[in-house]
Amino acid sequence: MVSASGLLPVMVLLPFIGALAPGLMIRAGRNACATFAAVPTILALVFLGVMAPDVMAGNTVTAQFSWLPQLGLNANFFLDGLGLLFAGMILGVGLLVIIYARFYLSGDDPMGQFFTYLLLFQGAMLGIVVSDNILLLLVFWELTSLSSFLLIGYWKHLPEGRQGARMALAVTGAGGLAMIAGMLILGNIAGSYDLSVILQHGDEIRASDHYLTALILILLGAFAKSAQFPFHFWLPHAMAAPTPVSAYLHSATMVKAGVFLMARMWPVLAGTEAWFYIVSTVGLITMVIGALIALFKDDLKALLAYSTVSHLGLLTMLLGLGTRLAAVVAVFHIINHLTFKAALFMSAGIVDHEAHTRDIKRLGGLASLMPATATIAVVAALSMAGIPPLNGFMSKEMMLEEVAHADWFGGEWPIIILATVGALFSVAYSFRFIGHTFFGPVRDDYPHHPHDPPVGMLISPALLTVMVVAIGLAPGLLAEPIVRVASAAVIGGELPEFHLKLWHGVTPALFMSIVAVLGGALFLWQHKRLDRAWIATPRPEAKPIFDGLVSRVALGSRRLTEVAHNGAISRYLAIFTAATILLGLAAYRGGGLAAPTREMLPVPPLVGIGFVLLVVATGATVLIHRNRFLALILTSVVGLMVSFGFVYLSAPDLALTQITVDTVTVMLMLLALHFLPKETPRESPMGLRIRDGIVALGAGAGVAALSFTFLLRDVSTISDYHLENSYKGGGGTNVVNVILVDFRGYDTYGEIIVLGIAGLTLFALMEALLNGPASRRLRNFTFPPDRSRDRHPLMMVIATRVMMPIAAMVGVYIFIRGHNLPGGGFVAGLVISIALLMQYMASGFAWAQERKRFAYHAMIGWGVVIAGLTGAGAWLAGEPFLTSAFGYFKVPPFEEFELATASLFDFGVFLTVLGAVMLMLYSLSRLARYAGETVNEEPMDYDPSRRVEVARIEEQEKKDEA
Amino acid sequence: MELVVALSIGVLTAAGTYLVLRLRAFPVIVGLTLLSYATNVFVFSSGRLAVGVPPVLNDSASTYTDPLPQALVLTAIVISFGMTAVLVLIALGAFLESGDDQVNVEDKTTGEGDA
Amino acid sequence: MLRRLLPHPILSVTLTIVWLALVNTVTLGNLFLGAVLGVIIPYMTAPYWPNRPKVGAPLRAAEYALIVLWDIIVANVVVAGIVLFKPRSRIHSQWVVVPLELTSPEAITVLAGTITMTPGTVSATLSADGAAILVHCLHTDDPDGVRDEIKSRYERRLMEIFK
Amino acid sequence: MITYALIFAFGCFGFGLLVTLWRLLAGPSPADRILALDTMVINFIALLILYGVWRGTAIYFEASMLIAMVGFVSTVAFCRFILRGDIIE
Amino acid sequence: MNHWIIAPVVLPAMLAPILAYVMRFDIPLQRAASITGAVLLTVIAAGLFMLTADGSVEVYRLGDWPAPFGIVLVLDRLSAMLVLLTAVLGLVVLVHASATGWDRSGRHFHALMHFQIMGISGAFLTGDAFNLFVLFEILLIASYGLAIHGGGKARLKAGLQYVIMNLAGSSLFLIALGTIYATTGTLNIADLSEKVREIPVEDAALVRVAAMLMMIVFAVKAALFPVQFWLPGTYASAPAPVAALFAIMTKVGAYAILRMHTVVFGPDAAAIGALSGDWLKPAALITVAIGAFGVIGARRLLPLVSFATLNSTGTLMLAIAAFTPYAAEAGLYYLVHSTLATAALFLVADLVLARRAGGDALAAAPATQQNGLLAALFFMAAIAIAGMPPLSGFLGKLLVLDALRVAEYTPLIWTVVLAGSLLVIVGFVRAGSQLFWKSTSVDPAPKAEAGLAPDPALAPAAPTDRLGPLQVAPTMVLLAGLAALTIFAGPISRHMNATASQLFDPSAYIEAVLVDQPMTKDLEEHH
Amino acid sequence: MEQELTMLPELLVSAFLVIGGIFGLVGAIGMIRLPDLMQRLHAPTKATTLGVGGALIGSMLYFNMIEGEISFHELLITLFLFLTAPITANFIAKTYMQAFVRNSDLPETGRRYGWAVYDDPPNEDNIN
Repeated sequence: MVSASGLLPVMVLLPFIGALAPGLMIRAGRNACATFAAVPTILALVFLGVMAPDVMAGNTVTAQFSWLPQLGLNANFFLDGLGLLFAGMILGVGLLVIIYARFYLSGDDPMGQFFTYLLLFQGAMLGIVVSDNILLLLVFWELTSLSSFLLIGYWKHLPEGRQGARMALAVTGAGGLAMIAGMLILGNIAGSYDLSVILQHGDEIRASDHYLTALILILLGAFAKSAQFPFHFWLPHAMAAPTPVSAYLHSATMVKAGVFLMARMWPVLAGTEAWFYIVSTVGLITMVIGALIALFKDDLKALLAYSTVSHLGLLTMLLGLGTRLAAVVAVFHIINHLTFKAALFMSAGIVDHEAHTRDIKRLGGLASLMPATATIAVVAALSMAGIPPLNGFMSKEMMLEEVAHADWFGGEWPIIILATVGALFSVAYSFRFIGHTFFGPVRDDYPHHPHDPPVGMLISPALLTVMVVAIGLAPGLLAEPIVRVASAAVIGGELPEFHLKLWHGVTPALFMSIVAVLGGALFLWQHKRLDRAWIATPRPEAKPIFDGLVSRVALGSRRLTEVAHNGAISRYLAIFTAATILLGLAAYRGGGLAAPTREMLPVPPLVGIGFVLLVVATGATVLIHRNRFLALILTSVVGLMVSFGFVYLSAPDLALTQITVDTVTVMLMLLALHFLPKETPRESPMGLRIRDGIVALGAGAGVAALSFTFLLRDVSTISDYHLENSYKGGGGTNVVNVILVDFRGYDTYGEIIVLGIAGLTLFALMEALLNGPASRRLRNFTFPPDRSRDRHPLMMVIATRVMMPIAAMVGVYIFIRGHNLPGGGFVAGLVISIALLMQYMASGFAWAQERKRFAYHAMIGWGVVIAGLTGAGAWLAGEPFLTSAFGYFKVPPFEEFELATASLFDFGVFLTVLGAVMLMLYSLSRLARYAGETVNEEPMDYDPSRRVEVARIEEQEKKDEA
Repeated sequence: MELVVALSIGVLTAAGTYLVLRLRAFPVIVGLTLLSYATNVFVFSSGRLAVGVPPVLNDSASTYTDPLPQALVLTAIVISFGMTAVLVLIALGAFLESGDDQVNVEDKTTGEGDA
Repeated sequence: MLRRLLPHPILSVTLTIVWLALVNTVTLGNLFLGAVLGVIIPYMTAPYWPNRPKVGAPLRAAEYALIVLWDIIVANVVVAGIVLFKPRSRIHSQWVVVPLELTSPEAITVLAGTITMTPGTVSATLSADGAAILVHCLHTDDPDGVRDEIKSRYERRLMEIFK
Repeated sequence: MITYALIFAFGCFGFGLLVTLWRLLAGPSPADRILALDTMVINFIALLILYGVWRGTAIYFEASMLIAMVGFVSTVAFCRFILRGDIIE
Repeated sequence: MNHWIIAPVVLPAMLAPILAYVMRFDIPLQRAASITGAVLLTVIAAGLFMLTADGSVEVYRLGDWPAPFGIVLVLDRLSAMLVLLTAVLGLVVLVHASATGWDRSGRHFHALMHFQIMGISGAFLTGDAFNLFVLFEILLIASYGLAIHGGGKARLKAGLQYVIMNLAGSSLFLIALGTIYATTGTLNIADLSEKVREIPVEDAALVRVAAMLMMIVFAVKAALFPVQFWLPGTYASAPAPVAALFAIMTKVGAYAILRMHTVVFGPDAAAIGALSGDWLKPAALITVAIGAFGVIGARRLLPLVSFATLNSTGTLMLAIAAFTPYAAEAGLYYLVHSTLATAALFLVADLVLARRAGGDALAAAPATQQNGLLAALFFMAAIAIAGMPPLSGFLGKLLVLDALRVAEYTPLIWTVVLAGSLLVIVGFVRAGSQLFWKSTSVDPAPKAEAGLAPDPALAPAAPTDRLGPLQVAPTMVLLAGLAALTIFAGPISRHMNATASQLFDPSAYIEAVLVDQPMTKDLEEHH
Repeated sequence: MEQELTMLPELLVSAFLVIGGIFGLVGAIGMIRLPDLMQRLHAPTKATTLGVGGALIGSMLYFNMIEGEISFHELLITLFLFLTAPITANFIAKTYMQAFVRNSDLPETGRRYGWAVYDDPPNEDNIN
């Protein structure tokens, strides 16, 4: 029963591969484009033809590839009767549409794009019908949505096109997403996503708790795709697409995907009450409503679109009935609908193409002007109306027959009446299509004088119409075999007894048909009056509702987003903090806490004083923070007290670092504050301040409680090892420094890189500022008039001359001793930079800058590189990065000293720190110079020793005068 | 002593947090400075407190304070220095470019919703 | 050449001493290292100290230092007395102008520093051309006397040191 | 005896810290605040030295030296900020 | 010991200073060196990736100190994969920035980029919690510099916010690390894993707090609700190539959660239990929703893309939050996808905006040059990020959804994710049709028109007329990567499966770090 | 005898410490008590300098005489303080004057140029 074939996946791939060609061939001309689009289609058809006999014999052709086995997503394909039917339709109509489109599109349209999209769509559609894996099916399913989006929006200059495309994608996409969920559930119930497996688990699935959910979700997808009520509205709007697209997607293929899916899932999902009521009801409603609206549409394509909706409803209803014969009828009608509807769309396109209008009210009498087109259209429309001996008549009869036996909501009459009404409307709009377009008087006000198009354009609809007639005349020969295999695939079991023939005898369906035809004729006769009534009747318009919905969602989302992400970082931070407190608390409550194991250390009075200072200064900072300068002074106090605490608590290294870093930080802030407002305005309302206060207190309390909790409890740490091995393995007695440059030298390496980056960033930003609008603001910067006149006071300059070398000496000392006692490259770097800063403050930036010996960029660069090379040096010894070595050396005049690679590393740290700090200051000072600070050439404002000289000159001048 | 340290951390955190939540860049910077004091002391205290036993090896001392958190805090101090420097200049840059030093921004760009 | 290598010999000596004070152990090795640094650092910082101040009479300098030290101690006691016991209303603060004959910036700085460190006086500012010091006197009823004492006690000696 | 002297000195400088804090908060002029901060730093140095004596270790000496240095620099910077606005010009 | 392990850190760290100093005035030279470096890095990263393919865990003991006392780098499947991803992305972005001239619009672009790459790679490699902090800071500070690259009012303001947010995050990180050290006395991840498992529930309060704080810290980086607010503004204002590189930066947060909260604070640790997942799940779910709302509500292209990033991050975190091997596998697949897709989208957006008059507002503007090519690229990137077939986003999303089917609240999760996808699709459709289909009738020629001139801060240079192949190539490469991710989904997800199982069975990791120590450093050797 | 040998250094150290403390205290009191800044400036610049000086000398003596280590560290700090105190006092005074003292309140310089806070330094333009 099953035979594998490599042709199957190739067939699916062909359109995708082919899609590349027209896109690349845009410049090669329209014929080339069309040919390149047709070739893969034809090839695929040939492949299908090769496989067809096998399928027709009742076998299934399969091909399996593993794709994402973890998920159960396999590239498994199978071709059974249903697949064969659909694949044939897709490729066959596809070919006809390609031929038609070649003539339909004008020279201005980018035809390459068109064919690319069309082939993409074709491939996706083909994929759907031969997928043997529902996830794979989903992939193709969504692909059809995407490619149809591109096709509908093909004429991107038309607003209707854009909107129609968006609507189509939104609706079908939404359905597709629902279907994803449904399919996942389905797969989970069946234990596999392979369709062939799922099809064998029908009973299990129907019995599952999740059946209804899965059913609804899958049906949502199918309904959306097949334009079933209440999702029917997107289809008419998709008519903004070029007519070949409408003919292909919206009659023959894509909209049938939903029907296909229902048919495919029929053995699994159908047969329950839920299925019956949901599907048949939706189908019935859609059928009637679609037909009714179609009756009053003036746009030919809109009329056809609603008629399609109606016929899709019919198909859905048939599948929903759940009887095997109904399923057979559905399959048959799929074929029939395809033939006449595609032909009709193409004819409508021809009319539009020739007369430059599709408005039925502006047409009429075309039969004599374009007889060939008229013939085709009339035959196809009659088939649509269900007039014997055309194929539409047969399937409609069979449908009515099925309906007549259905028990729907407690009886057969409601469904019989509704179905008949649907058929009646269908007859009416078909007649109207014929009558108002092709018959009646010839007018003289067509926008463009119509005549029959070139033969190329007529070939496709003509062929389809021939099929309409042929199937009508010889159904048993032409349609029955394929209907049988396809229906067998749908039903998944024994086929019911049936024969396709024109005359079934006098059945209820015949009466219903007669009623429909007569009623339809009556409606057409009374159309003008009805039309007025229709226009006068208020009814919901789907498009505004949909647009309104989308824009309301968009607007609501925008409001939500903009309220949430309103750019108020202070609120983000408040949320962040509050969330942290609450989550921390929640986490805390989930676990117990052992009893404290440590005694508290005593608090000497001096510590008490320090604490008071810290708390008061901190509190005062908060209270007076609007006075920015004062806030800075107070933070200095806080920093001082923190250092004090570090000293007291046995952390001299920390104290050293903290105090030097603070100084440099304060300098940076002062430099920045020079340009910033000196006061912070009072602008946050009381409520906000209270909120922030509560959040802040919560944060403080949380952190304090946390630290207090662990401070009272012991833990054994890894640092015993560091204490033990610092001297032996690291060659230093200052364990903190050995940790920094050796045990955790990598951290330090990272840390200097942070500083280096900071320096570079500041420099880059400064450059950007000076090249941007900020420079204008800087140029206009005004200084307060009352500022002091002495810029570089003599005393400061002289004191600095002595202090700076001494400070440098201290820096060197701190660097050298760092390995054994508090200090190290970082503090040394800061000390030297503070010394330099002193010099800069004393004699001014420009003067001092001119005398600097090394470029700061270079220092950063060298620092990072030296540290890195020191670390990499260990590679030479085959050791890992940053492995240190040290030794003690004695060079005669000096004391015995230690040389450690760690010191070299520390030197890298030193250089980077120095370079980074100086580069930061340089960057800030350059802004100030830009703001109009003058550049001084002398180290001090006025060198009084020049007085002597001046006096001498003055004397000389006096003498000269004399 | 433990209580004093914990309270100090708490006070610094609370003050820092409050200032970080202000609307102008400068108080935020000051607040972050206070916050970094708080975190430094916090991390430091994770090695528990000890008085008068600095982690410098010598023959007479038998106990030392935990050196590792100190090393971590040193790293943290340096890093936060670099960060603060960048923050200060960015704040200054933002002020110079826009004329105010508010930290909150409003997006005034209008785009059409749909058409 | 020597001048370039050793721009500020006194500074070099000072730095060597500073080094010894820093390492806190006087050994030959340290002295040597200190001396090396004492040469290198002034060499590196020389651009910031372009001219070499002329300092003569090291003995006079030492004498001056001792006088100042003594004065500081006295000053402290005096000031302590004023601060602690004199009623606020009876503290007569005065501005005193001290015209300068000194022209060397170093000397002026030392003088101003001395004034600040000694009895109840703070040097507040110089004149724009560095020819006078404005001194604030915590408590005096005789401004001219203060000025004369500064000139005779300190400036005269400094004139000799910084020739 | 030294212990008592130390405690006395601790007390004095501790008191000094409190006073400078008060002055810092009370102001009234920026100069007052800067002066207070400077004095606070000096008191702090004294306390550090005393603490070194108390512990009998010279390990805190660098801290006091550095504080003396950076205290000076920041005082000058604060003053220059008030005087000139730009501390490095 | 294999010294190549540290190469992804040392190579850029050495290259960057040279770029910043030696070559600072020569952009062409910088470009050449920088791209060469990036290529080299990619090759090395690929080599490391191969090395771990067999599941071996390589440990690099810095300074030759034994774990847990020194810092170790650990190279396992996960870190190797992410380092490779970083290197590739870095290379692509550098080429893009060079080709479009972004690197000229400010100083030190290449140096900062390499520092950023170094920080990211280092964060993936490190086996030490505090070192993770340091590398976070490196990548952050480099990102600050990059986020404000080129300057401009909007960018600086956004940069300011970004910096403030992350500084607050860094403070919290330190607090979390302090708590961890205070409760366990160690910092090495493998060691922490053992220590945390020794803590009984009766004494777990503190370590739970530590775990939670850590999670919040990483959530800030990964941009998870309620700390996601910083992302849209930052990404939208950053230069596009930088934003593209940032795509991997949010993943560092995701990675850190994945690593720390499996190896250390995993659900199997008695003290922690289900703590992490319980809070992560709703947060991730809300993030998905926020991202989706943001996409459909966006007025401008870059915020739209940023919110799409948020949406995909949320999806990723949803997978991670399940803390099951299968979900992690799905998450890892999605992670790679989301990184490439986000980056591609930002790069396309950059190409589009550079050629579009009227800035990035989603409104009609004159048609752009080469509309078709750009539209095609945008379309591809958009369907990738929206999770539409045929690109990997769809597969990734399916994997995530499938992996979460056994989780609690599955219907809710599925609904949110799928509805979110719908909003994202609709949002992108609206945006795309505005950008590429709808054009005002204004002739594109007079671009310099007063009102329509692009914000100079947004684009590096005047719109160039034609897209050079080098300008498109980076985007193409990323899209090709997505395609490859789709086509080879099977083998790739097998690898992810192996990676995830390695993650959830950390014994090999712990053994490699703590037990298989060659011989502890011979301490007597030096004397 | 031995007792006395240790007594004397202790006494000396204590004395210096107490002196330092007292001057520190004086400085502190001056900070509160004196009514305006120029006066307050006197207190810390002198009293505190000697206060620290006392503590430093005490410390030096302590380490030299009692701990038996040679200690010159303290001299360095003294050097620093002596170098910096006048400068800081000078700056603080100027800071105060610039905002609260008008030029006219001050005595004349007796020269062509006013006080440096209020008057520009001589330069090429105004020197002649």
